[in-house]
Amino acid sequence: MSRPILEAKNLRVAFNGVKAADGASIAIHDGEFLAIIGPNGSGKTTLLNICTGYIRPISGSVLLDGNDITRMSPRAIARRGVARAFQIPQLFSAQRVIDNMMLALAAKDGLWSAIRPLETAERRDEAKALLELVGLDGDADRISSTLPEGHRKLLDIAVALALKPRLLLLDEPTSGVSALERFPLMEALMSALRQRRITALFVEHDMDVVARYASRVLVWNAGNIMAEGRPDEVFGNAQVRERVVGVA
Amino acid sequence: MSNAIIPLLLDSLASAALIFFAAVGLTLVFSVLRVLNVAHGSLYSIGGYVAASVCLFIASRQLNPYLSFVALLFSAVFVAAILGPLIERSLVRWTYGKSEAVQILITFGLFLILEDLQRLVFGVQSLYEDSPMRLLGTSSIGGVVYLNYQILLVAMAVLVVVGLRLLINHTRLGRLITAVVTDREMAQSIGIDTNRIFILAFSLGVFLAALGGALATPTSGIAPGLGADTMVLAFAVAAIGGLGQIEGAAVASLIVGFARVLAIYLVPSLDAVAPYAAMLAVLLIRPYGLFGSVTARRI
Amino acid sequence: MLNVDKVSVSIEGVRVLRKISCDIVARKTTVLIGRNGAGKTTTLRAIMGLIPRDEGSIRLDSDDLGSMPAHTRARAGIGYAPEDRRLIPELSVEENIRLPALALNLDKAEIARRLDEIYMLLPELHVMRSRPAGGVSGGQGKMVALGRALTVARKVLLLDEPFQGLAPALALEYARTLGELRRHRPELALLITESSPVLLDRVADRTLQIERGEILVPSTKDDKAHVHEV
Amino acid sequence: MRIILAAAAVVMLAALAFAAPWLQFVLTLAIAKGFAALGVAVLLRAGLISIGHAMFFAASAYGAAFLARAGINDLGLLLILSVLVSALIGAIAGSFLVRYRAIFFAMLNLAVSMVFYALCAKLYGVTGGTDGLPVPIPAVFGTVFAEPVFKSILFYLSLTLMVLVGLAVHRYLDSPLGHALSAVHSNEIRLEYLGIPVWAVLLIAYTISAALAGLGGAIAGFAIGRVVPDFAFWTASGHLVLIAVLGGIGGVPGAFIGALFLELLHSAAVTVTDAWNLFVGITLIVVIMFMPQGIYGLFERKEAQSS
Repeated sequence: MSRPILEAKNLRVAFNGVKAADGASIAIHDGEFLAIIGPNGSGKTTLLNICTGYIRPISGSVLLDGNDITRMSPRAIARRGVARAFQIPQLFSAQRVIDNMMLALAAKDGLWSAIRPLETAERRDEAKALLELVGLDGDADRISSTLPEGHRKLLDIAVALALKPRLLLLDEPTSGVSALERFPLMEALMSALRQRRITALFVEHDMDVVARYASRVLVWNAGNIMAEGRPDEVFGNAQVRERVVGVA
Repeated sequence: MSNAIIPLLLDSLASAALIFFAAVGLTLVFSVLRVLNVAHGSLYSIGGYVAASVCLFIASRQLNPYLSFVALLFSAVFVAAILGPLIERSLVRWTYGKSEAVQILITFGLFLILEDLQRLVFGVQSLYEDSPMRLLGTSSIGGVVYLNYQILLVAMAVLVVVGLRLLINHTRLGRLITAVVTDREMAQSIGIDTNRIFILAFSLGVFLAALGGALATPTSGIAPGLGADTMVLAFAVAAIGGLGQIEGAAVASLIVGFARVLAIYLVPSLDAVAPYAAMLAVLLIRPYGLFGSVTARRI
Repeated sequence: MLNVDKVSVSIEGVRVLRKISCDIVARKTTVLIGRNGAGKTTTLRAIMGLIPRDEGSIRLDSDDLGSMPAHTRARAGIGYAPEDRRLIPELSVEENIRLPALALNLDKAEIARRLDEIYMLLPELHVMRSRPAGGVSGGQGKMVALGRALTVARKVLLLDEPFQGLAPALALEYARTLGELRRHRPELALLITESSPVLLDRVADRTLQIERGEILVPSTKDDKAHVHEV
Repeated sequence: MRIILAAAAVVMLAALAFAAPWLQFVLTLAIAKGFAALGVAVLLRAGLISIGHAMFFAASAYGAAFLARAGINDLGLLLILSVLVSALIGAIAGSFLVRYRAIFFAMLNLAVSMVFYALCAKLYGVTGGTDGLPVPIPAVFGTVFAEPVFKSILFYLSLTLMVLVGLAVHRYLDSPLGHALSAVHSNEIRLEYLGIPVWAVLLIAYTISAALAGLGGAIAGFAIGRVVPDFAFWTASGHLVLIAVLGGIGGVPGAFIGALFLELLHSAAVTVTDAWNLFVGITLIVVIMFMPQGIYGLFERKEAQSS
């Protein structure tokens, strides 16, 4: 297997006495689509927070391409090619949808390049293309706070893609997206990832999505890895079925 | 040595008590209503004007001078009973849930209005009536003479801190206030009449401000411009203590009072700088004040 | 019992509810199903008076709730557990549950009676009653919020996405509790919102579907089909 | 359409001052305050409300007074240097103030400005105490004019600067940097995750806003001929915020419209009533409650309807 892009080693984190990570290590390899599943409150979002520098672990380290990024800011990590989409969409809610996209594109170009207007023809086209990918091209000129929850989620993902990352972290990409739109969204996302050679890690609750799209699954429970492997292996695990997937 | 220190301490305490009265209402109103009332200083000075006017009236009619103590208290009650509900319902209520900029501007507009109204009603002369202070006379500790009125101020301040804490922690009203402070919408949906709580809390804030102004008049008199000066001082104290923190305001008052008196003793020209310098120093180290805290945003 | 008639609501100029009408009936558990952003939470908030309506009326029995301020809902006997719990972290679990009783100025005996009832339904709350509410986990917090809503709910109980964010095991537990509640308080009218109807199969007496701010009137067959699809 | 309107307004101002020279002083002062209010409005875009910008206004005027005393007496040079002084103070103060938000930002700006105010008022030997310092009439390209002529030159220079600086600020606000500034108000977390340093975005904005306030202060100092500590008092800062909001923070012209409106109204009202602030307070409250876009918003709305 190739060298991991991102590696988190021996992480320890606790909140209010609840252990979100207890000495576990994870690694994401080039070209993977790694799913992290696990019961609520088991610390999956915290894991993403640590990998992006939003919070610091008590101990342990995070490596990007072998370089230590544990104490870096989200900004510095973002500039190194790691983008993130959030569980609760993080948008510029007072701005138009297209402005959200163009600002992300401008951030990638470097804000200081010139005192040129934000909106240039090529930037607008590029933004439109990405919006089309997630099916929001019709909403380009709407104020983003007026989008329904599911669409805000899609915009959040499109903004992360606009950064042209090497590694994309997705926090429950399909939550808030209707059952009907879920699979088309995932198809579009997967083709974008493949086309742009983006490696991705995603936290997900919808087991159908995980089973269909993940190249590898990691089950996170009480701050530790409970199981790991291909989707069919993991879902075959009795313990996982009982504790995480839930037997109906 | 002690000859220098004891008066310094006493002066600091008395100064702190007056500063505390200026700030405690501001911080209380902020904690319940989440509105920083820029007109708070004007309510302080209105309390002062009303109290001074009544005390002057008592003196001019040669009524029982001890009535002026009652007058101090009732001026504050009077101002709070009229202006509290009026201002909360007509202006402050409109700003709930709006941005800080809007809240600051609306109350700044109120400040401009109240300052001019004061000039129209009470004129531009300063008022001074110190009979309550003279009545209590002086005492001496170890040869140091001090005003009994200063002790009264300190006692009143302590009474207010303890009283507010008891109110909030040990009464039904206090529990309801806590609920409103934590989460307005939740408070409403479990049956709390939040509007009533807001009026009560705002009026209590006005009362404390007006009481501060009333208690201060016998020591320093009152003149136009006091509202603006008090406002920044109250800001400084509330910020040092942590906005919304009552005990914080008390501790901050002590710090500012001490800093001020120390400046008067050492570098008299810098006494006006002291409170703000203290505020800057504290906020640079602890941005949310000594007792304040901020919760991280969940993402 | 609770009648919502042609209610429309806008948030920041955007219509979120369009003339929705529904009846929440005593002795029945009504489930309001719809995807995120369809207007489920807004419906509950409109019933609670937490959000202004553009038009329409909301009545409890014969009282018009629409003209009354939000806090009167609790006195009328409507309990509400919001999706995000909203407890007071520095107060204990029990104090949080008692809070509505204080707001309604109930007498001591009545408070004790209601507390007993809640502890019987939710024994785990009794175990952690003296812990600060800020220290309980998300799932436990949902139970506390349910308990607090029950202190109020004499007639109607509104639960906003009770299963959202619960691990499957805990969700099953919560569903069992709702079953218990139905047995002990048969007269109660329950309105539950949910986006994934899997767990509600066993508690729902009737389902309403909400889509883009409108309540659809599905045939029984469609309704079932939707339930089983997911 | 909007450009024609703005050009017409500028020409009208120039003509007005020409036809009624007694208005020149009022208009110069209005433009000066307009610059300072524009500085406040820039920060308001990021949701930051500064109740301390009068400090930069005052600092620049004091700077001009000190520089004049030190022997520099060229108008252009004095303007440039005093604006640089306030920009420098802004960069220094800003470097720690931009860490704070909301009410804390407002209060810290207030605290800094009040320390400045108290020092100006108390350090009699340096600042002349409450009497302040004179700002003498400087030379313009080597020529010292009589006072009325100088005041006219100052007015037309201010008017020109209003157009030029206004355009530059407009350009800045429309650039990615300007959009990032508004985005700070919406969602800082997302900005950080885009790799954009929020502190740098804010520090640039803060320095620009201090320089704008400084430009206004220098002009006001020359127009009045004196600088006093009250330039920096917190109520003066409050008035700057008031002007910014009154005019409407949506666009550059708003600040100047707000300042002109208020100054003209002031000079009209003082002849009738003493209770000027009472009137301003009520106006402010009415504008905020019923015209949240400010006066400038009225123009924008009209345009939206006509197009």
